[in-house]
Amino acid sequence: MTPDLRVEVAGLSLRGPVIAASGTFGYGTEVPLLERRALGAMVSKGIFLRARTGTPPPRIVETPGGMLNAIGLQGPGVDALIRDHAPRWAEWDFPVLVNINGESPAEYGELAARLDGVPGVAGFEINISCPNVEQGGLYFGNDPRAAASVTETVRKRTRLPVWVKLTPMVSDIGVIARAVESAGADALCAINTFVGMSIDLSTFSPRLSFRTGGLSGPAIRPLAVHLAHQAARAVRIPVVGVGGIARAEDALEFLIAGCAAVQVGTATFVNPRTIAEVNAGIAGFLESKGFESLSDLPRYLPRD
Amino acid sequence: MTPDLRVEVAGLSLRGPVIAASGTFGYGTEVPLLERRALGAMVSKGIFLRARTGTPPPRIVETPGGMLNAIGLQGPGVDALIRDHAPRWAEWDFPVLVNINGESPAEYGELAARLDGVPGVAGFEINISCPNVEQGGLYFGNDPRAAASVTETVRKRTRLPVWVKLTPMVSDIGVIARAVESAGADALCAINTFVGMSIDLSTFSPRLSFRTGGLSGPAIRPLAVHLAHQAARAVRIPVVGVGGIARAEDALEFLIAGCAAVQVGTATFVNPRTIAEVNAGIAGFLESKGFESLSDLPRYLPRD
Amino acid sequence: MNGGRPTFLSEAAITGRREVARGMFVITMHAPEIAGSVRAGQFVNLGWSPGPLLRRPFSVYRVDGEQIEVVLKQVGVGTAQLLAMRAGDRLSCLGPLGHGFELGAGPRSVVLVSGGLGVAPMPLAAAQAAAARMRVTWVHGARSSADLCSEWHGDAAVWATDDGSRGATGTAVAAAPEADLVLACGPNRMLQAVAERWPDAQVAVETYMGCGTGVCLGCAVPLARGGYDRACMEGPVYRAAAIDWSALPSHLAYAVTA
Amino acid sequence: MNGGRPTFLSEAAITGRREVARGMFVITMHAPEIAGSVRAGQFVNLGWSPGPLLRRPFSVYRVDGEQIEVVLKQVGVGTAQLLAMRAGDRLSCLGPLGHGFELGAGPRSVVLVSGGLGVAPMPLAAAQAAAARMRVTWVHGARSSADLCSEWHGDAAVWATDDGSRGATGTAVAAAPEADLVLACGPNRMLQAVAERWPDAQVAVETYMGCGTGVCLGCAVPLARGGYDRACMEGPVYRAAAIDWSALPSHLAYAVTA
Ligand SMILES: Cc1cc2nc3c(=O)[nH]c(=O)nc-3n(C[C@H](O)[C@H](O)[C@H](O)COP(=O)(O)OP(=O)(O)OC[C@H]3O[C@@H](n4cnc5c(N)ncnc54)[C@H](O)[C@@H]3O)c2cc1C
Ligand SMILES: Cc1cc2nc3c(=O)[nH]c(=O)nc-3n(C[C@H](O)[C@H](O)[C@H](O)COP(=O)(O)OP(=O)(O)OC[C@H]3O[C@@H](n4cnc5c(N)ncnc54)[C@H](O)[C@@H]3O)c2cc1C
Ligand SMILES: Cc1cc2nc3c(=O)[nH]c(=O)nc-3n(C[C@H](O)[C@H](O)[C@H](O)COP(=O)(O)O)c2cc1C
Ligand SMILES: Cc1cc2nc3c(=O)[nH]c(=O)nc-3n(C[C@H](O)[C@H](O)[C@H](O)COP(=O)(O)O)c2cc1C
Ligand code: FES
Ligand code: FES
Repeated sequence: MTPDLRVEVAGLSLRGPVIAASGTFGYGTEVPLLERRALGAMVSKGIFLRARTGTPPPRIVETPGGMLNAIGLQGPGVDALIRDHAPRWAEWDFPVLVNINGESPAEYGELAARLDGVPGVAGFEINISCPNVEQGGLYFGNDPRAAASVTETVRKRTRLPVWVKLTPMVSDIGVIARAVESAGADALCAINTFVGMSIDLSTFSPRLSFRTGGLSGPAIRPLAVHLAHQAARAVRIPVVGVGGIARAEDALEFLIAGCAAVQVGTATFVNPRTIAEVNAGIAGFLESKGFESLSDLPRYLPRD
Repeated sequence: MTPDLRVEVAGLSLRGPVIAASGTFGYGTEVPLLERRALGAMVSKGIFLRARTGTPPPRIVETPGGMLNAIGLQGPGVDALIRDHAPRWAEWDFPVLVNINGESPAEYGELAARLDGVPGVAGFEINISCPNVEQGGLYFGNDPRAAASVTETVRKRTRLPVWVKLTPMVSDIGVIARAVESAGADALCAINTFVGMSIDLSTFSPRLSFRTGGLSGPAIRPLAVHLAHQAARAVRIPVVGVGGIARAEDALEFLIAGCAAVQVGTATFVNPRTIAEVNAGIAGFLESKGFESLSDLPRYLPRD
Repeated sequence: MNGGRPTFLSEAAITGRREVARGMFVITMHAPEIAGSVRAGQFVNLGWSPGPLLRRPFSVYRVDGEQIEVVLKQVGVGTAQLLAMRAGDRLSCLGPLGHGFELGAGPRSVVLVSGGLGVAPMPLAAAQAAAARMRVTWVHGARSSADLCSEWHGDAAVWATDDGSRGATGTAVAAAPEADLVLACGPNRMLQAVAERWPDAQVAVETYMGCGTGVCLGCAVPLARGGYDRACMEGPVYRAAAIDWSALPSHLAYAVTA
Repeated sequence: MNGGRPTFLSEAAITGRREVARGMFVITMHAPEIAGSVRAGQFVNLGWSPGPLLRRPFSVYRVDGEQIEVVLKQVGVGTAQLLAMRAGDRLSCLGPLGHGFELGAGPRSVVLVSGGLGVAPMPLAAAQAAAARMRVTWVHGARSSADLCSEWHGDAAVWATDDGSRGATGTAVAAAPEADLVLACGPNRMLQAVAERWPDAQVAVETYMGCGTGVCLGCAVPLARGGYDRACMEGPVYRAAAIDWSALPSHLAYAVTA
């Protein structure tokens, strides 16, 4: 018997625990060979209120077991999203969350308000790895107060589920996790990319035009498992694990470490069928161990 | 003509910029096939005042492009170090720094005092990635005040060069870098390992007996280059780059990004000749570009 | 889905290899679906294990029954590994990707201008233009005679070398005759010269790529009208004048002379 | 330097492969310096590119002129890649590493007890014991007849299988006769049984390894007297009673039955 992979994450019922990560699936319409029925949910490419051009090339660099990206949140802005993409999402049989971004808490709030009630939008993932322009460009995600303030502002403007995506560049992720939990987050996603740099020996300067980029891919997996686990230990709301998942075994590490679900990003670039394969592999693992459902999976989650 | 690779790092004259990283060379006596003449300097395995047994196995796990280790700073304690190892170092033609560790600033200070003046000990590298037992186990390296306090205490007990090895698990490495610079550090090393975790699917628990371990190897290189660069931008004292160096090209990334020298760790496990090859490769690169010495290498170091 | 056209993912066995210029090799692999549907200028994204994380994009050079061919030189780790493979080894082959050259119905003559590895899409372009009953002029340049691709296709050939060791001394662009349609591929510097001479030429550019399938936005091509689009979806073939050449970084691998 | 004995790092070409039990293969490679100096129970640390980051340790199975042999099964990515290689492919081979078996001058008879892949150091042990003019009894166990290594060396052989399909039903330890000297290798559970029957037996253990050369302290072996030492330097061969078996994690790969 096929094990039951359904999972409830903060008000959203997912048919499986594997979610497409923001920025690695576009708006869900372009991935070739995608088996949509394997998707538990999808998080859209990060969006701002207004359209953004993005950063000049080069935007990506391969690194050992990973890649750096500096796309600069290129995107059409919220109006085009509502017009061009949400209507298609409304027809799909899995929830689509919108990854929202801003330069001030008010901008995040405004975005949520604009998208609240739009058919096809099932919830929000707040990307707090953005610089807070009002506070001199410090990242929201590094500062428990700023992170909580963004969360609270969004929370007030929508009834849809609000997930907060944490940055890994902190000394204690538990502090931020608890701050956004108290501010009303329904779930956490851990983690976004790590900041990295790569130098071009022929120009004696960074390879990326933006100089730094976010590191993703298998290289960061052990760090992501640790951080997702630390976040899960710190809070009562569900945690969605993200970072370097390419195989079912990788996803199972996050699930055992206390995550309710997982997201797959970079691996989709390499193998467009990754999500379907991870999903099937999780089912196969549960079956081989005699578990009837994902909820039977033993978790390693000593509480803080 | 062979380019001049000599470099002065905070009072120590090194014949080349490539240094053996702490914990990956033991006490310098055991690496097979080692060409010692390629070593700019060596940092000994981390030492505490008293002997330590270390953590039970498993202590290491391979990960994509990297490895996790939790050795637990196994070591013989300072007396055995002075008796068994320092006399041999005194005969070598390159400086050996001792990586010092403690559970309180006083312990670090005591260690430095015991080792100050011992022939063979050329300087100290303070490992601040240790839990501060007096402060409820928070890491010294995450807290600018604790990091400064350790540095200051050590500074007062020795006239030898004091290098401080930074942890990457902070939201702004520049803050810690400036704090330890003000507290009297002669140089910084960036960075130590990142905390990670790996789950064993057959036991549903962490693979490492210590549960978490430090991630090292090529996987972390882009993160280490970024952090070393950030540290170098924040201070006036030299920064030694560490993390994922396996080839001359990797070392050159750190040097161009503003480092005065580099350390090689994990790569030695894979190829015991790495340091000699990196050193020769740097010389070859400088020569191919027509530079007569390492100091001619263009640096990418916009000041903060 | 790739703008509505089908994309295939298959394990393609390597079936052969031949050297076509100094250090430049054609690798043949068995990929029947792609062979049956690829258009000149489209590319495949190749992956293998153990190997680098990301796939490597290569133009389809030629189609031969159920085989497709790619041409490459060793420029980095990925190409070194590809060139170390032997017949029977398998590559994961994703494609055809991107928009190829538009031959249209109007033009009666076409000139294919390539520099160095920029020859990559040209044999297939020559075959498809010939099938559309155009007169094909093959123009190919390289640093020196030994670097010229020894294979050519079409009704006439023009050669150019930097050192004059074969054909015209100078660039392929300078040596090329006029025609109804110009298709070009090569180093960006060369393509910029194409853009100056023939704003309406179709050029195949290269960029770093993350996915090759339109989702990562890593392959940004700066457009003359402002903004970026994706080399892997809207490209890699563009109208020469549509590109903001000053903002497009130079990639080295395609070019023997870059 | 490895406790004073020389260590070599060389590119060893694979020269052959043969199957010696179900899924168990011997790989032969050309490594003359190691062939000339290795002692039974020592190991080599193999690396290759592209491949995993860390080297993989393997006991030297046999020496044949300038060739050394290792025996393995596919248990993970590294062993899968090794088994996919072909004659002519090159491995980076570091060794000989660790301390091997001590045959000494006293003993007149030796019994070599192995379970599953624990057979790995035994052919070389048999050859070196024979050269020391000992009488060699080969005792080898596995799950089932098809899993027994088909090659054996010595004056007499004893077989044991869990299912009784060949030789004694039960473990190799139970089936082994007495002798002056006992050398054993296999899953930790088996070695623990060896320690109970023969505290003075020499056993070859396995641990995860980072470097294989004594510098990382990753290969900690818990000792009965407290503390840890290094499988790659002081080991991998120990007096059976010297190990704190309850604290030594079980590694699976060596054991068909573990
Ligand atoms: C649409 C397209 C078609 C191409 N067709 C061909 C072809 O037919 N023949 C051919 O030889 N080359 C072609 N290239 C370039 C080819 O993809 C690169 O040379 C190759 O990826 C280099 O890989 P590497 O691992 O050897 O080099 P490395 O430098 O080790 O690669 C590191 C990273 O940089 C990327 N990269 C390096 N050089 C280039 C480059 N010039 N362009 C794009 N990405 C690069 C790699 O894909 C990889 O992600 C094409 C590129 C594109 C975008
Ligand atoms: C001294 C010594 C001698 C050995 N001799 C042999 C031999 O002759 N034949 C043989 O088949 N195997 C031998 N092994 C075990 C062999 O090294 C592992 O089976 C092999 O490393 C597994 O690699 P993998 O990539 O296939 O497995 P993976 O599980 O993918 O490896 C992941 C990591 O775990 C390590 N690892 C996995 N399993 C083991 C294990 N059982 N022991 C130690 N490390 C492990 C790997 O080295 C690697 O670092 C020996 C081990 C040691 C320590
Ligand atoms: C090209 C690219 C673009 C991304 N864009 C976004 C984004 O817009 N918003 C966001 O929150 N995360 C973004 N991410 C981060 C991913 O969603 C994910 O957190 C990260 O890549 C780690 O997962 P992975 O290793 O599976 O890719 C992006 C990642 C990549 C590689
Ligand atoms: C097995 C192992 C042991 C280490 N022990 C120490 C130590 O005792 N003290 C210390 O400051 N760093 C220690 N490190 C960290 C390294 O010195 C280095 O900072 C880190 O591994 C990153 O460099 P690499 O990627 O080149 O290994 C250790 C690293 C490894 C892999
Ligand atoms: S390569 Fe990813 S969008 Fe083009
Ligand atoms: S494997 Fe590194 S010390 Fe033994």
